[in-house]
Amino acid sequence: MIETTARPARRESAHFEIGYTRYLDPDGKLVAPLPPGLADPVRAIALYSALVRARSFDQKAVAMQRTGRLGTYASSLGQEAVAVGAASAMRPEDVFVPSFREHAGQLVRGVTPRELFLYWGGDERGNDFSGPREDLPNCVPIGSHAAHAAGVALAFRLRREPRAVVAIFGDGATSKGDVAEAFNFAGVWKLPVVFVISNNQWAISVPRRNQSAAETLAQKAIAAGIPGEQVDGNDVFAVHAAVAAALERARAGGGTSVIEAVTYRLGDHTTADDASRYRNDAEVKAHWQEEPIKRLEAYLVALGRWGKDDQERLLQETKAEIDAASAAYLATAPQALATIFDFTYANMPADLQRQKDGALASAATTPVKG
Amino acid sequence: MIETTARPARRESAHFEIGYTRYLDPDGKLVAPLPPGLADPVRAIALYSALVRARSFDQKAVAMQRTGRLGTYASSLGQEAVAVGAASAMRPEDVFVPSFREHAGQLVRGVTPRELFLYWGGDERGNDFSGPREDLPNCVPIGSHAAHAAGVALAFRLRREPRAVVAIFGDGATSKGDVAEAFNFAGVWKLPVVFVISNNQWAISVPRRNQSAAETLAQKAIAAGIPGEQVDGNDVFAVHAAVAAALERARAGGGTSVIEAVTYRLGDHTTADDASRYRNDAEVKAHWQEEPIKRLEAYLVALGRWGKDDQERLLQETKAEIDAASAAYLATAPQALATIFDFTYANMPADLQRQKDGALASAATTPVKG
Amino acid sequence: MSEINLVQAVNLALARAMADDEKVLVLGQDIGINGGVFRATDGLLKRFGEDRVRDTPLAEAMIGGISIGLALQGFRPVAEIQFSGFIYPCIDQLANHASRFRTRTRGRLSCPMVLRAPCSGGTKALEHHSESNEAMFTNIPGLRVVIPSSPKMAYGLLLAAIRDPDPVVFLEPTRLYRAVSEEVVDDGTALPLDRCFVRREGTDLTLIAWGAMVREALESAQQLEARGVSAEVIDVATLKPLDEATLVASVQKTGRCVIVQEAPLSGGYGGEIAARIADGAFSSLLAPIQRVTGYDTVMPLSRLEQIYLPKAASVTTAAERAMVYA
Amino acid sequence: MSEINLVQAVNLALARAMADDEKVLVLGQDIGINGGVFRATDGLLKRFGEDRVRDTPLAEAMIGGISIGLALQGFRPVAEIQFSGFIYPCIDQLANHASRFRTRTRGRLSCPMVLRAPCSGGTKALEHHSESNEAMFTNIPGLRVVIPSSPKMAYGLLLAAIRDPDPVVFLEPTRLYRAVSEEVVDDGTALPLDRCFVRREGTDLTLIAWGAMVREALESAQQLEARGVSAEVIDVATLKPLDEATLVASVQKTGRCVIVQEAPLSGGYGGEIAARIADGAFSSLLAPIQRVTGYDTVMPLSRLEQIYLPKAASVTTAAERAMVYA
Ligand SMILES: Cc1ncc(C[n+]2csc(CCOP(=O)(O)OP(=O)(O)O)c2C)c(N)n1
Ligand SMILES: Cc1ncc(C[n+]2csc(CCOP(=O)(O)OP(=O)(O)O)c2C)c(N)n1
Ligand SMILES: [Mg+2]
Ligand SMILES: [Mg+2]
Repeated sequence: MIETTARPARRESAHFEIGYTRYLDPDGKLVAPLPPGLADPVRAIALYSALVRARSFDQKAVAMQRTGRLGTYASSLGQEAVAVGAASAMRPEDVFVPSFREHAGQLVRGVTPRELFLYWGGDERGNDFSGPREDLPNCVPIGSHAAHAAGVALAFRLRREPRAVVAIFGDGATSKGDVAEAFNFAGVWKLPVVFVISNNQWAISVPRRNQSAAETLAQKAIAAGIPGEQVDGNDVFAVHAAVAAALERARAGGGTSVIEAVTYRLGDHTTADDASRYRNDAEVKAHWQEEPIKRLEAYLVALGRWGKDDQERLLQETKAEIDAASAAYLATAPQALATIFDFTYANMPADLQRQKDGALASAATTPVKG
Repeated sequence: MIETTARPARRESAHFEIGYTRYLDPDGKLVAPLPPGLADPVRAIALYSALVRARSFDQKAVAMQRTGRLGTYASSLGQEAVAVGAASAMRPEDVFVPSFREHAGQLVRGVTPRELFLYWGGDERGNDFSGPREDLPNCVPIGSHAAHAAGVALAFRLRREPRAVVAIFGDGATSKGDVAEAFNFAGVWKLPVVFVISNNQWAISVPRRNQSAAETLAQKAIAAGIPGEQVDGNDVFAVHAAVAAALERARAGGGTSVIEAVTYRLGDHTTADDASRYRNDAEVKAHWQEEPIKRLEAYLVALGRWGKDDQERLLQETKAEIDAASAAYLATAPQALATIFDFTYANMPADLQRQKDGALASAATTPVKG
Repeated sequence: MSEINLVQAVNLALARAMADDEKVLVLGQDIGINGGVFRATDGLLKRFGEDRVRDTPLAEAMIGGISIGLALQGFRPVAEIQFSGFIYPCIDQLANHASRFRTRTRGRLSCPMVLRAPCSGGTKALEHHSESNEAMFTNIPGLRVVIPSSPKMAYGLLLAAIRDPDPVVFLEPTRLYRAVSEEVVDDGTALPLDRCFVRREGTDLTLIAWGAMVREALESAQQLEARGVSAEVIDVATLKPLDEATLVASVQKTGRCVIVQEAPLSGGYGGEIAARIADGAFSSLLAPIQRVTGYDTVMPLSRLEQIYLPKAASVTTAAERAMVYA
Repeated sequence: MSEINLVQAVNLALARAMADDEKVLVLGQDIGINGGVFRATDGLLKRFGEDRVRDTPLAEAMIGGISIGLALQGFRPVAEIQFSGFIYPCIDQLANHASRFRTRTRGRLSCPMVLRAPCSGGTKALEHHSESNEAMFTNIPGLRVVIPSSPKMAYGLLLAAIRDPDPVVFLEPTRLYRAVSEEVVDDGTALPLDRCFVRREGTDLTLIAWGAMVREALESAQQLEARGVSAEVIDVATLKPLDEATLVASVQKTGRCVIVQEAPLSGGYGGEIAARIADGAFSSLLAPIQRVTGYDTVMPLSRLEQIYLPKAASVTTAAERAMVYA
C-alpha cells in the first residue's frame, strides 16, 4: 500500500446562497427600512394606484368574458404586485417582455386598457401598442420569450445603450429548457436583462412542489452563474427594489439577474379553468390574507396618507377609465378581411396575393368566407 | 414614518455547496485513502486495462479513418477515465446512455469493438449490441439523450426494480435545455439516474468559459434540487467512486445525481476537425501531464503491481483483440438493400412495401439505385 | 350504451387500453387530478393511480423524451401535449429519436408510444391554440400520423395507435371534442391504422378530408346531393402512412376530387394527396383536383377566425367548379 | 475573379452583407475562430470583430430565439445551425414566433433574420448530418424557405435572404459545398427571392428540382438530350413562397414533368409542387407527373447512403416513362 496523506479526497469547489427579501408584511407593517426612493409616500400611492387599476381591469375582463364579450382570459388576481413592482422599476426606454398574465405591468408601461381588451377579445391591433413601441406582446408558449428578452438585451449591449430588459414568466415556465438556455446565454454574455419568476405556486393544476425539487426557483440562476434572489412577491416594495437594483446593475454592465417573486394565484388559471378541481378553498382563503393590495393599503392608511375618500376617488376614477376602455373596445369594428393577409410578409408574395384576391372576391358575394 | 424593526429586509433562504474529489494526482500519487473496493490492486488493474483498451480502440479507429476505412470518428483520447470510471461502477442490468464519445464505457459494458467499428463505419448493425441489450446506442444530437435516461429510469422506478441509469454528455451539452429539463424531471420524481458531465473543456471550438458563466458545471444540479459534485475526471478512481455512490443512492430510492468529471480533450473534436485553428499547443501539452492512463500506471508501478512485462502483455493482447475486430468489421459484407426498409416500422406499410419492391426491382437491373 | 362525444371517446379508449394492458401509461400536463384541460383523461388518475397517470412538469421536449425512455423499456406511454401549438419543442425527440430507434438498432429497441395533442381552430381559443400543423410530421419516416373525425373514429383509432408497436402522433380537433355525439361500443375493437375510410359513397365526385374538415365535407356532400351531385366522402384518418389505394380507387371511379384541409395551403398534406391522385388516377381525372384550404397566413385571433376556416360552402363551390369543368 | 465553390460563395455573401450593412451579424456554434465547421464564416471574425461574429453556447432553440430578439431590435442576424438535423429545437421559435411577430403586432415588430443550415446527404457523414427536412418549414406561414443549388445561386439568394424584411430558412446542401466551382461576381447583386429559375430550356419535358437534386436533374437532361429528349430544368430555389407561375408555364409548354427531391416521398415538398402543376397545367399534361425522391425511410448510415439518394439515372428513367406514356 502506498502511503497517503490524511487529507480527505473531497474539497469544496463552490458555494452559493439565496436570499429572501420583504419590506412589508401581510398586515402592512414594515419589517425593515425601505430603500430611499420607496419611502416617499407619493411613490407608494402611485404603486398602490397601479395595483388597484390592474385589479380593476382584471375584474372587468373576467366579467366581460362571462358575458361573452371577451375570449378566454387569464386573470392576475393576487399577483399584481409582481408585474407592477417590476414594470415600475423600469425606464421608458427599457423593454418589457411579458408572459400572458402581466397586464398589471403592461398598464404601468403605457399599454392602454383598450389595447388589452382588444388583444384578449381576439383582435391583433391590441398588440400594436401605441405607448411602449418596443415592448413585446404577450407570449403564450410558456417560457419561449425568455430567449427574446436575451436577444433584445444583446441588441442593447451591441449598441452600447444604457437600456435593459425585464422578462416575466411563471413557476411552471422555469421547467422549460428555454428558460435555462436563456439564463445561460444571458449569463455568459453578461446581458442586461432581469428575469422575474412570478411564482404563483401553480401551473394550471400542477403545484409548485411537483414542478421542481429545487428548494427555491431563484436557485435556477446558479446553473447559469448569475445571481438569483427571492422576494415577497406580494410586497410591491420588495419586488420594485429588487428589480430596480438588478436593472441598475444590468445597465452598468454587471449582467443578468434572476428574481423569484413569491406570490399566489388567487383566481382560476383562466376563465376556462375550474381550480376547485385540484386545490382546496382553505389554501386559497389563507392566501387572501397575504394579497398585495390590502397590505399596501394598510400601510398607507397607517402612514396617514390614505383615507376613505382617497380610496373612493381612486376606485371611481379607475372604474371610469376601464369602463370607457371597455366601451371603446366594444365599439371597435372588426378588422377588414384583408388584414389577415397584409401583415404576413412585408412584401406580399404573388401566391398570397392570389389567395387574398380570392378571399376578397368571395367575401364580396358571401358575408363570411365559406 | 412608521417605525420599523432594525432587522434587515433580506434573510438567507437556501444555500449550497459543490465539492471536488480526487484520489490520484497527476503523478499517480494517492492524495487521500481510496474507498475499500478500489484499494484492491486487482480492481485497479482491471480499470487500467479498460483504459488501455479504450485508447487502443481509439488509435485504431483514427488510423482507419485516415485510410478511408471508417467514417468521421470522435476520439476520446485523454478522457477515457470518465466513461471507464462510470461504466465500471454499473451493474450489468443497469442501462448506459452514452453521448458519442464514450466507447471507453461501451467497451466496459460489453459492446464489442467490432460493433463499434461497424457503427462508426456506417453500418446500423453496430447498434444491435450483442451484449448490453438495453443500453442505448450513441446519441449524436447533443444532450437529447438526457431525456431518454430519465425515461428509462422512470421505467425502473415503476417496476420497482433496483436498477439505475448512467447517462454521459459533454460540457457543451449542459447548455442545452434538454439537459436542464431532464435534471428537473429526474429531480422531482427522484429517478434512479446518474448524469455524468464529461467536461473536456471544449465543445468543438468553444471553450468551457464561453459555454457558461457557472463556476462549475456540477452546480447545474442545484437548479433541479439534486446533488451535484465535481470529480477529477482523469482519476478513474474518483469517477468510479462518485458514480458508484450515486448509483447506490439511486437504487435505494435516493434519487438523481449529477457528477461533473473534469477532464480534457487531448485530440481534435473529430477526425473532421482541426483543433489547431482554435487552441494552442501549449495548452494541450500541459494537459498531457494530467492524462489518466499515465497516472494510473505510475500508481500501479509504485504499488509494485505492474511491470514492463505486464504492460507489454496488455498492449499485445489489446492490439490483437482490436486488430481482429477491425479485420472482422472490414470483412463484414454491407447490409442488403432491403434493410433500409425493413426496420422503419414493425408492420411494413403498403406504401413503403411498394417503395421497397421498386427499389429491389431496380437494384436487380442496376448495381446501385439510380 | 349512451351517446358520447369525441373527447369522451378518447377517454374511453384510454381507459380501455389501460385496463387491457398494464404497460399503458398516460402522462402530460394537467392530465392527473385535473383530468386534462379538455377532460380527456378525466377519472383515470382515480382509477389507475399515480404510477400510471402522471402529471409532468411544464416541458414538452421532456414529455416526448421521457416517453421514449419508457417505450424503450417496454411501456406504452400515451403522452398528451396540451395543444398542438406547443408540440414544436418535442419535434426533435420525434424526428431524431422516436421514429429512428427501431431502424438505428436494427430492431433491438423500439418506441411504441403515442403523442396526443388537441389541434385545429374554431373554438375562439387563445393564440397558438388553434394550429393545424399535421403536415410537419408527415415527412418524418418511422412515424404514424393519425387524426380522428368522430367519436367512433377516435375510439377505434386511438386504441390502434396505443397498440401499434411504433410511435404515433395523434391529433384531436378541439372543435369536434363536444360538437357531436354518437354511440360508441366500448368493446376494445381498434380500427385499422393504415386505411382511409369511405364515410359516404358517391359516384360523381370524391371529397377528401381529415379531422374537423370531414364534417365540412359531409355537409357539403349533402348540399351537393340537393343539387343532384353524388359525392363520395373519404376520411383520410391516417395521414402517414397513406392508404393511397383507397383514395385513387375512388377518384378513378368518380373522376373528380376536392381535397379539404384546414391547414394553410402551401406545404400542407393536401399537396401529397393531390400528387398521389393526380398520378394514380391520371387517366380518370375529368377535372383538376381542387384544394380547399386555410390561407397561407397565421391563424387570425378569434375575431377573424371564422373567415380563415374552410367551410362546407367553399367545398361545395369547389365541387361545382369541378363538376362543370370541361 | 477566380472561381469559387458554394461554401465560398456563402462566405462571400456574408462578408458582402456585413460590409454593406452594419446591422448584419452572424452567430452560431463554432462560427467564430473556427470559421464554421464547413468554413462558411471563415475570416469573418477577424474582419468584423467579436460583436458581429458571435460563437454561441450549444443551444439551438436559443440561437433562434436570440436572433428573434436581435431582429426585433432592428439587427439582421444570420444564424448558423450546424446541421439541419439539429434545427428541430429551433422550430418552436420559427413557427410560434419569428414567423408571427409582424402579423401579431400588425407590423409594429418584425423579424428580419436568416437561419442558415447545411442539409442533405451524400458526404458519408455521421447520423443526423444528412437530413432533407425542408418540407417541415413549408407549411409555416410568414417564413421563406430557400435552397441554393450552385455558388452563384448561393451568393445571390443569400444576399436576398439577408436583405429580406422577414425570416428566412436558408438550407445549404453539404455535398454541393465543394462539388463545383464557378465564377461569382461579388457585386452585391441579389437574386429574387420569389422566383423559380429556369436553368436549362427544353421543350419535351420539365425537370423540377432544388438543392443538390438540381445537379442530378441537369445531368439527367444531358442524358435525355443524348436520347433525343429536350428537357427543361427548373431550380425551385425559393420553396416558400412558391413561384407557381414559372412552374406551370413550363409544364403547359412541355406537357410532361418529373419532380426530383432528396427528401422522403410522403409529405415532401414535391407533393405541393405536383399538386400545383396538376391543377395549373391540367389540360396540358400528357403524362402523369413523376416524383423521383428518397424513400420513406430514415436516411441510412454511410454504407448504404448512396442507395438512398436519388440519382440522375432514376430521373432519366422516370422521364422516359413520362415520354412514352400514352
Ligand atoms: C409551451 C406551453 N405548454 C403548455 C401551455 C399551456 N399552458 C398555459 S399556461 C400553463 C401553466 C403556466 O404556468 P406558470 O408558468 O406557472 O404560469 P402561470 O399560469 O401560473 O402564470 C400551461 C401549461 C403553454 N401555453 N405553452
Ligand atoms: C444539437 C446538436 N447541435 C450541434 C451538434 C454538432 N456538434 C457535435 S459535437 C458538438 C460539441 C459537443 O460538445 P460537448 O457537449 O462538450 O461534447 P464533446 O464533443 O466535447 O465530447 C457539436 C456542436 C450536435 N451534434 N447536436
Ligand atoms: Mg404559476
Ligand atoms: Mg466538451
